[in-house]
Amino acid sequence: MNQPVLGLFKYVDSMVEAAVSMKDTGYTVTVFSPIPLGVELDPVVMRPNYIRYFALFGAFIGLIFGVVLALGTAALYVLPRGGLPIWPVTPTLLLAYESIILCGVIWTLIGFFIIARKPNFGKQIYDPKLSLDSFGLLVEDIREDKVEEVERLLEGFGADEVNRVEKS
Amino acid sequence: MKRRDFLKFIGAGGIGTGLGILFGQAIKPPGSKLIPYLIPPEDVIPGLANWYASLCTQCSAGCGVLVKVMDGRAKKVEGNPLHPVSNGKLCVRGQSGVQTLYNPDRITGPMKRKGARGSNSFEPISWDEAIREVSGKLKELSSKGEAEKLYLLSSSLGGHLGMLADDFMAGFGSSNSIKYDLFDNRNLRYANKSTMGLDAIPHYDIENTQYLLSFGADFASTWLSPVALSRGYGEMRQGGHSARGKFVQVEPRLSLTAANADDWVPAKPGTEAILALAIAREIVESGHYKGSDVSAWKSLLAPFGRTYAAGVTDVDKGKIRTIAKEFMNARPSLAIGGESISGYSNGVSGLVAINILNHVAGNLGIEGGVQPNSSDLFAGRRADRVGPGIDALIKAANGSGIGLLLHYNNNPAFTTPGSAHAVEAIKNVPYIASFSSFMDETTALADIILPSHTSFEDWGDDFTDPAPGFQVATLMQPVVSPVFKTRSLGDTIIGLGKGVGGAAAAKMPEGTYAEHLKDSWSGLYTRNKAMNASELTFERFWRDTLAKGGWWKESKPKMSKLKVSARSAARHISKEPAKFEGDNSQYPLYLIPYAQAGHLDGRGANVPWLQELPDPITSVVWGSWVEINPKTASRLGVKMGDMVEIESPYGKILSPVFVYEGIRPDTVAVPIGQGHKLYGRYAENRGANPLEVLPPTVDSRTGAYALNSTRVRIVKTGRPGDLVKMDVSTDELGRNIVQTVPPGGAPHKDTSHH
Amino acid sequence: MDNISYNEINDDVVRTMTKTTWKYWALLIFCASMAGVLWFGAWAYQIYAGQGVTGLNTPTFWGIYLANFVFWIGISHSGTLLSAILFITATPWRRSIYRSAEAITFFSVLTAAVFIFVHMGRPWNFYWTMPYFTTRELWVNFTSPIMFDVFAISTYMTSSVIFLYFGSIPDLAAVRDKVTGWRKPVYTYLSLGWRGTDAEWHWLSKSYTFFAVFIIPLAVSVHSIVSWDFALSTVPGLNKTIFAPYFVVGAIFSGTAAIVTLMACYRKAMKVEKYITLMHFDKLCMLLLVMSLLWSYINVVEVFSGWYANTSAENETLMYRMFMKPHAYMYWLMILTNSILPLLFIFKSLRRSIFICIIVSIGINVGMWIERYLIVATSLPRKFLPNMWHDYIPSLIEISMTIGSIFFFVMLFLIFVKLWPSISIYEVKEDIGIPMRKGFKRH
Amino acid sequence: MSGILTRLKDKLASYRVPGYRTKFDYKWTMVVDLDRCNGCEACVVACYAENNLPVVGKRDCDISRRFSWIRIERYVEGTYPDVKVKFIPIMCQHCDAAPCEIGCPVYATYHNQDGLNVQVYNRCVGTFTCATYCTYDVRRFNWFTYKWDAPLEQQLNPDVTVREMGVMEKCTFCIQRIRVAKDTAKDEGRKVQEGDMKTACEQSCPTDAITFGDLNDPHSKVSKLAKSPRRYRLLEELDTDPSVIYLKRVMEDRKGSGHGTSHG
Repeated sequence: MNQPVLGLFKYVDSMVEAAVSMKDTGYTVTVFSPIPLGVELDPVVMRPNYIRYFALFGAFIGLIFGVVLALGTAALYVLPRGGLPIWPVTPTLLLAYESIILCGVIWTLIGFFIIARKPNFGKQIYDPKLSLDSFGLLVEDIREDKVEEVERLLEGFGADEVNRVEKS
Repeated sequence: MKRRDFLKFIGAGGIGTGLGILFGQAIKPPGSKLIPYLIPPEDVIPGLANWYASLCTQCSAGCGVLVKVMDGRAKKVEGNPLHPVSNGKLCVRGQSGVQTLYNPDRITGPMKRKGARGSNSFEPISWDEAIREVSGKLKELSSKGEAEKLYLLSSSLGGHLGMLADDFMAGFGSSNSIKYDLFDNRNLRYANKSTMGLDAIPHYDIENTQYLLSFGADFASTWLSPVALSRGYGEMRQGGHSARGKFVQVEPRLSLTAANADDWVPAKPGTEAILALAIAREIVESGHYKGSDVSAWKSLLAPFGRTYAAGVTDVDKGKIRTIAKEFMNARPSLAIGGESISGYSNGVSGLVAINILNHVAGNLGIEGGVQPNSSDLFAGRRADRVGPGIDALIKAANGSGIGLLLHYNNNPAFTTPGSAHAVEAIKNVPYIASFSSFMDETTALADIILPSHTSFEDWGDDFTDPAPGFQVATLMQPVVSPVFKTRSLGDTIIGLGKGVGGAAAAKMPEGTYAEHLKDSWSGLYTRNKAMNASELTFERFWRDTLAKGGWWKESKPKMSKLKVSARSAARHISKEPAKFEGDNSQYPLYLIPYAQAGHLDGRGANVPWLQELPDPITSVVWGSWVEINPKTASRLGVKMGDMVEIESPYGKILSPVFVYEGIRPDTVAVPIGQGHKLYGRYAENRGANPLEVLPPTVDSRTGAYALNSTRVRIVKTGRPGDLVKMDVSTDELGRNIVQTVPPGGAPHKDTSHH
Repeated sequence: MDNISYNEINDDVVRTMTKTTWKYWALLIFCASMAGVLWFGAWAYQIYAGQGVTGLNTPTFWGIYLANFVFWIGISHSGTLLSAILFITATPWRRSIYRSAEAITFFSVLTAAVFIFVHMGRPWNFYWTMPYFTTRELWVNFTSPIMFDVFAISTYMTSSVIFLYFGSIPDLAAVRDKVTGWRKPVYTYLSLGWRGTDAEWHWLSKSYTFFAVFIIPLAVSVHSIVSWDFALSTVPGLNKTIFAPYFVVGAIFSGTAAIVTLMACYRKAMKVEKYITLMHFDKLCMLLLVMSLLWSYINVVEVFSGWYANTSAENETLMYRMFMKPHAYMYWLMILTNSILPLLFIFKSLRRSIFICIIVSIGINVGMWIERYLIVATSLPRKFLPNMWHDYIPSLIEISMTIGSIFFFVMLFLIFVKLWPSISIYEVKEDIGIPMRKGFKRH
Repeated sequence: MSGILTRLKDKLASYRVPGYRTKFDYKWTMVVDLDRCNGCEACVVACYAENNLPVVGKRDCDISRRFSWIRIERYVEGTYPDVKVKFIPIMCQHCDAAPCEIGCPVYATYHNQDGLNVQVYNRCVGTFTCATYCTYDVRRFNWFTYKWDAPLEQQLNPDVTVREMGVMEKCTFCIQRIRVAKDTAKDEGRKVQEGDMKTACEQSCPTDAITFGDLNDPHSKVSKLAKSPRRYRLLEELDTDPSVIYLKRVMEDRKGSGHGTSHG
């Protein structure tokens, strides 16, 4: 059951029209593209931006890390130098600044991996043309009797190729 | 861990250990054996330093030192704080004594010449062989009836070693003991003796003087007793006297000492004596001199008028007057004359003139003036430091008057003018035995070398000359066991004396030199009331003296009166400036060779510390230079670092130029000490020896070579020289690095407002 | 770029990676061996014999190595920083050059980082500068500008690598789909299973924006911090408050120039003229012109502030730098290449002349190297105590390592081109536009 | 609880206030009287002997790699015949606000409890930062592994380490001698007193130009000398707060110039 169908399109507007239609019909659609599609996909899907929370969290962790590292190590080993206070302000801020960025970057990356579920080397629905010049529309949750209808519909929307693909 | 594993482990470990021991045996150098510190040598605690009091022999000043010894090795030399000469201080050369001791270029044992003479090719022999061979040669000489043809050439041998050498020579039947050092103050001794009747060099009390007028005495680095005099200088400046002493230096070149003077008077070279006499005349004419023989002085000094002197000396008339006024008004004041003035062809005149100056100003025999040193510790039995000069030896050698030459610790091949041809003369000697510790130019001429200890391995003593106003006897004791197969010179002499037999053997003491030294001190103790009053028994006295580093009276004796008579002075002064070889038109520049702080007469050149010590004035390291006034340099078209030829009628040397504001435009100065052809890896083929271009001018009265006695010309070579100086810029650029206050000015005020 | 098809782009980029001529190999081997001998051979000798084989001396403890370090850090500034700024501002001409530019960043930071170890007296103890738990019970001194450096540069290197890799993921997937043989598994793993779904693109672009946002202040801070290595000292000539902006501007200046040089060579060698067009050079040269004017302004400010202070130390350093041989030659050459020659870019025709671009950009890099060299080599020899002044003459070892580092950098870039999609495939596609039925739609 | 808080507060205050250095056990200070100093360089050789300074040879001297921790600088002013040469011994100034200490990333140089600027050779990684920041150019670097020709190595002072290639070094105020004095004093249950120890340069100085002691002790010689109206410190305008105090040289101004005298 649930035979997914992947339609490959040459033109984005055809694909979007198809996707909107399929979505409206109640199918689950996934869009594949060789380039990022921004506003064009708005009719199909709108996603919130969760990455920002990771970035903020990372920056916060970095701030704490930097301050604690600078002040903590100085407090552990009280070695006066250059007539400076043991807890100097500027270097601490500087260190915090750098570690905010470092941790921010790392947590953003971690966030991406978590949200986008990468890396993923398992078997997935894919077609090598999707990295070339084809825009793919994967239609899932089709009742078995509707598969052919979906295929037809996709071809009607202008898909160059419509394949039944194995489920991942 | 299981028990079986443990046993295996032990087994493996055991085998490993066994193999390790076997391997260790196999790679061990032959003869090496570990001696545990279970029963350590007496008074050696590993890791703790022992300090031994001894004597510094790097120059003839006779500073008492303390040597830091750890685990049997000498680590550092410091001044002996109890010693009245060093006062706990020490100069650059003295502190380098450890590097003399551990110098990698020392002669490691007795050697016999293998190749041609002077080719520096020797083969090692045993001490017995060496003593036997030299004794044999001596006996041969003696049996030929030519005992008088034995010559001993050495540096001034202080204390009982000198007396032992004298005994040996006398016993053998020769009186030809030549003491020679380039800077042995012959002229000063002569001048003082002939005008003031002083046997020993007096104490120049810089410490307490109010006005020091120095004629080329570079006491900050080399003159007489630099450590004691420098200490005096420091006290004079800031020692808490009512006023800070003033210091004027007369010298053609701004030496280290002149750099510290309040005023530098660059009189024309060779005319300083006239300047001194002109000042003396001013003083006498002003009525300051109250002696009964004032008329004699007046007439003697009459020719040295201010105008005449100003014309000759290139010193402003007003300046002569000012100096005279200050010199007589500052009480006490002191005039001293150093190497620069005594090095002229009429060196004695200059020094006599200074004695006159001290006399007419009333500085003789007072605190802060010239204080006589007595030499009565031995009641006439004292190794004389001045005798015939090296020129006598050269003459004898050239006339085949020397059958056998014993040589120790000086280097006439380096320290005599090239034109004196000392090397060629010494080569005429049929047999030369040298006791030197280092292979230098003279030692290389020897047929056999019986190397002596350096001072930290040897026994000895010295009776300081010049002393600090009272008698000082310093003991030298071995602080480390000999580094190489060398021997104490005293023991070598005793061995030779016994080997020769006859009268010489009879004069030699029983036992070793160390025992002889103790016996001699026992004699001193018995004779000398001051000594035996202080301690009950000699053993205690000896022990304490060894611990203290020597013996000296604790307080200054009453000063005896000194005077210079106009009659004795008259013989030595003249209106003529000193003579310089070379025609003025061909050789337009006066040459002033001077003793360099680290190397003195060249003996310090094999010490790496001293080679790398920047010259105090020029900051040059590892080489020599010629100081030229910028005006002269630009006229000659040379700049800092250029290689030039310094050419006199007697030869030429190559040296890089050091452009220096502190030298007269008609004068160039070259430091002595570099230019060794042979003196170890650090000294060889480095820089130039200015003595090579000097004329063989000897003062017949004293036997001293006149160092400042030739003119030279500077010839551009167009090549860059190998000048390495540490200062890149000596321009302060107004950065207030060395801040100053004017004397007498309100020092706490900001001085920029005046 | 209108007549390029999507397929063609993939083919072209994969071609740059897979089709290698023997000339390329020869160049790579030459660069590798030169880097090996001139840099690492010399370095090995230096480690064995000691820092004494350099021309460093007592007042001049920092020499050509520090100049190289600053220079390479500077070069790095145009990759990531420029890429990030242009990304944030959505500048379209960024797309075909930014990948190489970011690679330049990574490689030059790497080269710079090695120079830190090269200049150390005991490089085998380099890890002592890292804060980690240790039995020696000594941490690191966070007041030290060197520690700022350690943190800034390691952050910078990490971030740059992430930025570079992250932006390449879709392209790695594209490459994965094209290649065969050993490359297949490599790019499969490198692309992390990228499929190009709408969700992936969404998170990618959101994350990428954050990276860009983080990178911009980071890059600015990195070169400021590098400047503080000097500026926090009291040494006349180094203690300039203007150093931070001066270094940042100089960094962007030299980095852009390096991009121009490298792009000019790259497009020719890889035959990708259709992606890297004269338009790109036009824009980059305009940037160079702006940076040149900015640099000249700050340079004048630096000289004037020193001159206006009128202290002996400042005057002496300026004199030494500007009017005394041999530094005067270098100084005025620097003014020529950095302030005067870039003025040629006022003319559009010259901006579009590859020849002029190469000449001027190489000139700028030489000039910027001289700038860094002069900062170190004319300030330290003229410190406060004139007695201790001493000129600095680099030794052959130092010069060899400097030249070797260029070969090392080129070698890394040559390897990069073969292993990595050096032109962003998906973004060039974006550049062409989104295929609609009515034709391409551009943003 | 309040006790802990008070202690924490105290500790925080002590960390924050730069004036902590007044609380050092000792305040080792050197006073150099420039009017006494005659530039003879005995101190330089003393330092070589005490501190195992290597001799680098002519070539390395030429590129200014001489090792002496203490050096005499000389400044010549005027032209013939009105020439003045001024000397100043310069060693590590042991600044209380030392630029070098700020620069070291690994704490190889820091301020110890005696107020000394110390160098930990084992910790040094050789970044040169300290030497670059040093305003007095007193830091020396081990460019090579230096060798002593046998048997010169027998002279090496076992109290002082022979430094390895690649580390920075400088004048320590003869910390090994301070150590001995402190140990002795500790054994006797007292503080180090005046006269317990001398630095090598001070010990050797024939003119007594160098005096070393504890500035915290109001009766020490340095305390008295430090109050001299001639007192100044080298490059004081750089605010490094050196522990070496110089006493101005007493010298006539050169004729017709106010240049070269003190302006501040």
